[in-house]
Amino acid sequence: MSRTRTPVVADWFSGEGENFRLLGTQCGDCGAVFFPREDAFCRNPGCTGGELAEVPLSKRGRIWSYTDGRYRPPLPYVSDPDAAWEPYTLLAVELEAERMVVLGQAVPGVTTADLEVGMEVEAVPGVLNEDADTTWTTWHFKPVSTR
Amino acid sequence: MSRTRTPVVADWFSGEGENFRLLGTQCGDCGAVFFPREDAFCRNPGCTGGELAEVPLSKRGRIWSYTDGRYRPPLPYVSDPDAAWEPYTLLAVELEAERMVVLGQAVPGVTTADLEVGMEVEAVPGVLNEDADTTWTTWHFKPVSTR
Amino acid sequence: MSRDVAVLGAGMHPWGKWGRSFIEYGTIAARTALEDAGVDWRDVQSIVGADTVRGGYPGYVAGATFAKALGWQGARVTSVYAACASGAQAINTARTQILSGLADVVLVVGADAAPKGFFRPAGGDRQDDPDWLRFRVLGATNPAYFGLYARRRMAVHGDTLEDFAQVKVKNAASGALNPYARYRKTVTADEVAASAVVADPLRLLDICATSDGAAALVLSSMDFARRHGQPDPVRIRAVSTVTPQFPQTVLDLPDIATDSAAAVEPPGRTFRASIAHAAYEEAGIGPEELSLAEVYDLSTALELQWYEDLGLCAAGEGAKLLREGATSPGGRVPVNSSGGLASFGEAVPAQAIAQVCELAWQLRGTAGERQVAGARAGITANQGLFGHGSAVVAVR
Amino acid sequence: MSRDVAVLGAGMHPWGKWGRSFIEYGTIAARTALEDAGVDWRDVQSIVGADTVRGGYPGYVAGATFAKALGWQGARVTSVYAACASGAQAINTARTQILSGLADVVLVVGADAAPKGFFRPAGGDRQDDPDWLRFRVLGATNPAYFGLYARRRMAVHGDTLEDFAQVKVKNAASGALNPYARYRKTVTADEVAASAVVADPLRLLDICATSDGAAALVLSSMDFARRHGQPDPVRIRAVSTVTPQFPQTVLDLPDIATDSAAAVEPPGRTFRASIAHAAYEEAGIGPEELSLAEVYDLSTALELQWYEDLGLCAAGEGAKLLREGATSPGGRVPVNSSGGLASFGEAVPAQAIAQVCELAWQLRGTAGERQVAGARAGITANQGLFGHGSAVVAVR
Ligand SMILES: [Zn+2]
Ligand SMILES: [Zn+2]
Repeated sequence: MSRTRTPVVADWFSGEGENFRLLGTQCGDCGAVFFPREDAFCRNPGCTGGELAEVPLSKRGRIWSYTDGRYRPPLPYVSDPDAAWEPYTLLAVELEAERMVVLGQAVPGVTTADLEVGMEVEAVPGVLNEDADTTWTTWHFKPVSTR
Repeated sequence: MSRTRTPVVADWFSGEGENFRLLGTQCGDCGAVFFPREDAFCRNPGCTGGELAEVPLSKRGRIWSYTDGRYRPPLPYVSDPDAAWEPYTLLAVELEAERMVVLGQAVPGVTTADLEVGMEVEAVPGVLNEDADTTWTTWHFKPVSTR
Repeated sequence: MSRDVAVLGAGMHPWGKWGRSFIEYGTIAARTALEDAGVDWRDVQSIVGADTVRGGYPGYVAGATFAKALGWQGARVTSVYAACASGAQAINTARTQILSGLADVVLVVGADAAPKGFFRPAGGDRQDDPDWLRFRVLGATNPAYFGLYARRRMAVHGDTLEDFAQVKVKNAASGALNPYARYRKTVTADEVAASAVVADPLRLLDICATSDGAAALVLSSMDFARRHGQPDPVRIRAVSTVTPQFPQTVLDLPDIATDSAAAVEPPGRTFRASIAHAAYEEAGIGPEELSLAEVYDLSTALELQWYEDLGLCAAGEGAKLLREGATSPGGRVPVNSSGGLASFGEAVPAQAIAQVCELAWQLRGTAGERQVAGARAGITANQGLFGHGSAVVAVR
Repeated sequence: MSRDVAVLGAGMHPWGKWGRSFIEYGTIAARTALEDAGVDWRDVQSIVGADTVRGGYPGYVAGATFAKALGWQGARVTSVYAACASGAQAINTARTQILSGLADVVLVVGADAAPKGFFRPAGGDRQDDPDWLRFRVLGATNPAYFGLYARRRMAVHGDTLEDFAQVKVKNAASGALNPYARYRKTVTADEVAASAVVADPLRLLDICATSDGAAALVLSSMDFARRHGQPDPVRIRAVSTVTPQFPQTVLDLPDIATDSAAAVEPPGRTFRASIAHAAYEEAGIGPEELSLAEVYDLSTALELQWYEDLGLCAAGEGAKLLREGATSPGGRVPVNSSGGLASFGEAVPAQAIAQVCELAWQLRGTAGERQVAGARAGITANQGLFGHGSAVVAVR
C-alpha cells in the first residue's frame, strides 16, 4: 500500500496543512490573476502581455453557492463502480482579494445541510481517488468553524 | 477454435463460393444503386424517394486502380501487433453495370506486381481477422485468370 | 438596407429516444422544412449544418452529411459548432450568406442522437481541456452547475423550490399541446417535489433530459420570398452571437473558476444579459415589444434567470413575474409556449433551431392550441459551454 | 456592388512538431496577423475559428477557444469545420459577415497539433461512420487513396514516378526559402526514389506529413481598409465552397465506393474541377490570368491532378506542364511557391488559411526569395473528406 501521492493536475496547488494553497498565476504587466493558471498568455484583452508568475490564492473565501452530486458522474471522474455511490458536496467559493469564484469539493462528511451561502471556508489538501499505484490528491474546501 | 463467422459489417455481402455477392440497395423510383447500402433515403437529389430494395452487385469488374499498405494501419483496423506487418493489396474495382467503383482488399498472396489497371477481378468471400470468439468475414477481390 | 431574412419553411422531427441515426432525423426535418417552404432541394444554394460532436465524422461535418443524404447537388456547405448555441450559429451563418448576396435561399439543419445519461467528454486524458478537467477533478456534471445557480438564486433573490416547480408545471402544460415534444403530459408541483434530487436543490423534474431530435429552417432573402409568393413572411431581424467580456464573472460551464475582477472591472452587463442586449440593438426593438420568448430552460431555475437577463423584469424579480402569470399562456409575454426544454429534452444542435421554428409558427398564427394571440415579435435565447450564447429576434 | 474583402493582415506560427497546444500556436498566429494589420484585438468585431477535431472541446469550439485566449472582448464568434477545407470555410464565413455589413473587421484563425503517424478516426464502434469503416474494413489510410489516384494517373495519362518525384523536388526547393515551413532543405529525385514505399506507387517523400502549425488572417471591408490607410490592399475576390453533384463518380476519401452513375448521368465537371470553376465564376477571371496557385499537394501525384482541375492545362497534361517548368519558380504560373504541403506537412484547420497567407505575401510583393515577379492574381485549392473542397481567389 505504498502509493505515490500525485496531484490530479500538476501545479494547481501545493503545500501541506496550514501552508496548503491553490496556485494561480499573475500577469506582471496588468496584475490579472488566473486560476486555473495561464502560463502562455495573459487573457486580459487590453494587456499586451507580461510575465506570468505563480501566485498562491487566498486560503479563505466565502461560499457563493453549493450543490451536491446525487448520481455517479461518468468517466473521467473515477469512482468504485462496485461501491454504493456516496454523494459529494460541491462548493463555489468567492475569494475576496482575487474577486473570483473557484469550485471545489467539500471535505468528506460535509453535506449541503451543513452549509449556507456566505459561510467562510478554507482550502485544504484532500484525496480525490486512489488506484493501485497512486493516491491522486486535490483541494477540498472546509468550513472554518464547524457548528 | 469454434469461432462464429460474422460479417464485419451486417448486410453488405452474402453467399458462399460462386454465389457470393456484394449487396447494395436500389431505389424503386429512380433506379439509383447504392453501395454501401442506403436503407433510409434515396440519395438522388432529383428523386422524391422510392422503396429501397436489396440488390446483389455484379460479381465481376475491372481494376480501376490499385495500391498497397506497407505500414500497419491504426485502429480500428485489427492486426496482430506482435507479428511482422504483412502488406495488404487494395483494389478499386469498376463495376460496368452499376457504373461505380468499389474498394476491397485483394485475396491474400496477390501483390501489386500481379496487377494492372483494366484487369478483370471478382468478389469472393474472405476473412478480415479473427479474435477469441469470432472470425470476421469480408469481401476480397480475386483476379479472374491467374497468370 | 433591410437586414431582414425570410423564414420560408420550418420543420422538425419529433424529439424522443428513437434509437436511430441523427442523419435520419435531420434529413426528415429538412424535407419537412423544404415542403413547408415549397422549395425544391435542388434550388437550395447553400446548406448550413449545426454539428454534433457525437457520431464521429458525420457529426463533425453535419452540413456535408445532410447535403449527401439529401443528394449532392452542388450547394455551398458550412458546418458550425457552438455547443448549445450551435443552431443559432447555423442560422446566423445562413443569414449572413443571404445578406451578403452570396445565396438567395439557404437550408439550416441541426440534429442529434443523444447518449444515455449525463453528457460526458470524449475519451482520452486531456489536462488542457476544461470540459475533461471538470469531470476528472470535480465530477461536476451539467446539473451540478444548474444546482449552483439555483441555490444562489434562493439565497440572493428568495426564490423557492415551489417557484422552480411552477416553471415545470407551466412548461409541461404547453408541451402537452406540442406534437413535436417528447413529454406530452401535464406535471403537478407535487410530482416535481416527489422526484429524486439530482443536484441539490434541483430534482429530476427541474432538469432537462437529453433527447434525439432534429429541426430545420429554409431561409431566404426578402426578394426571393416575394418572388416565391410570400410577400409577408416571418422575418429574422437579429441574431446575437457575442462572446463574454473579460473578466467573465459569472461561473460558466465547464469552467472551474470565474475570471478574476481584481485587475479589470467587470463589464456593466453579465454575459447572458449582453447576449440579449446585442439582439435588441440589432433588431431595434426592446423587451416591452415582445409577444413571446423561447428561453433555454436547462433547469427550471435558469428560466427565471433568463426573464431577468432578457429584461422581461428587473434583476431578482423573475419568480415574481412567474407568480403573476406574465410568462404563462395568456400572460403578457408567454415564455416557452413550445413546452421548452422541459418538454423536449435537449438535442443540442437542433435545439436553438427548434426555438426559432416555434417563433415562426407562433408569428404565422399556426401554433394551434399553443397559439399566442396576436403574436408580432419574439425572441429566443440560449447559452452553452465555452462562452457561447445566442438570441434570435423574429417579427412579422 | 464589390464583392471584395481586404486582407489587412496575415500571420503564421511555424509548422513543425513542437509538442505544445494548438491554442498556443493559434494565439501566436493571431497576434502576428493583428500586428501585421495594425489592428487592436479589441477592435475586432468577429472571430472565426477553423476547428480541429482533436483536443476535445477546445478543438470543437476553436473560435471561442482563441477568443478566450486572446481575452474575451465581446466579439461575435463562429467555429466551422470542413476537414481540409476548414480554413477556407472560416475565410468564407468571415467574408460573408463583412459583405453582409454585420462586421467591418474579422479575425480568422486555424491551428492544429497533429497526432503521431497516420490520421485515424476517433475511438468507438461506429458502423455508420464511413471514416471509421474504411479503417476497420479495409485498413485504408489516407495514403492508400493517394496511391490509388497516383496509379490511375500512371495507367491513364502515362505519368511516371520521376514526374511525381520532380513535384517534390520543386516544392522542397521553394520550402527551403520559407521561414514558416517545417522542412527547409532541398530534396533530389534520387532521395525521393530512395525513400520507403508507403502505398504503392508512392514513397515517403511523395506524401505529406502531419504537422503542428497555425495561420491567421485579418479581413476587413474595403471601406475599413481605406479608412485604415490601406487604399490598395490584397483583396479576396472569391471563395468557392461547393459540394459535389450526384453521382459523385471520383473516389472520395473516406468512401468505400463512388456513387453509381447507372440511374443519373454524371455531372459535366468532376468535383475538383467544379470547385475551381465556381471560384473563377465568382471572381470573374480565368486560369490564364493567374500569376500563381497554391494547391493541396497531399501527394506529389495529386498536385499534377490539380493543374488539370484548375484549368492550368488540359486533362492528362499535368506532367507535361510540370516538365515544361511552367509551374516552377520563374515559370508561367508557379505552383506552391510556399513549398506546399510537401514542405509544411498538413496542419488541417490551418492549411487553407496558410495558402491564403502565401497569396497575400506574394501579391504584396513581400515574399522575399520566393517572390513571383509581378504577381497580380492567385488561387488556392484544396479538397478534404466528405465532399469538402474550396478555392480562394485573391488579387491586387
Ligand atoms: Zn496582463
Ligand atoms: Zn431514387
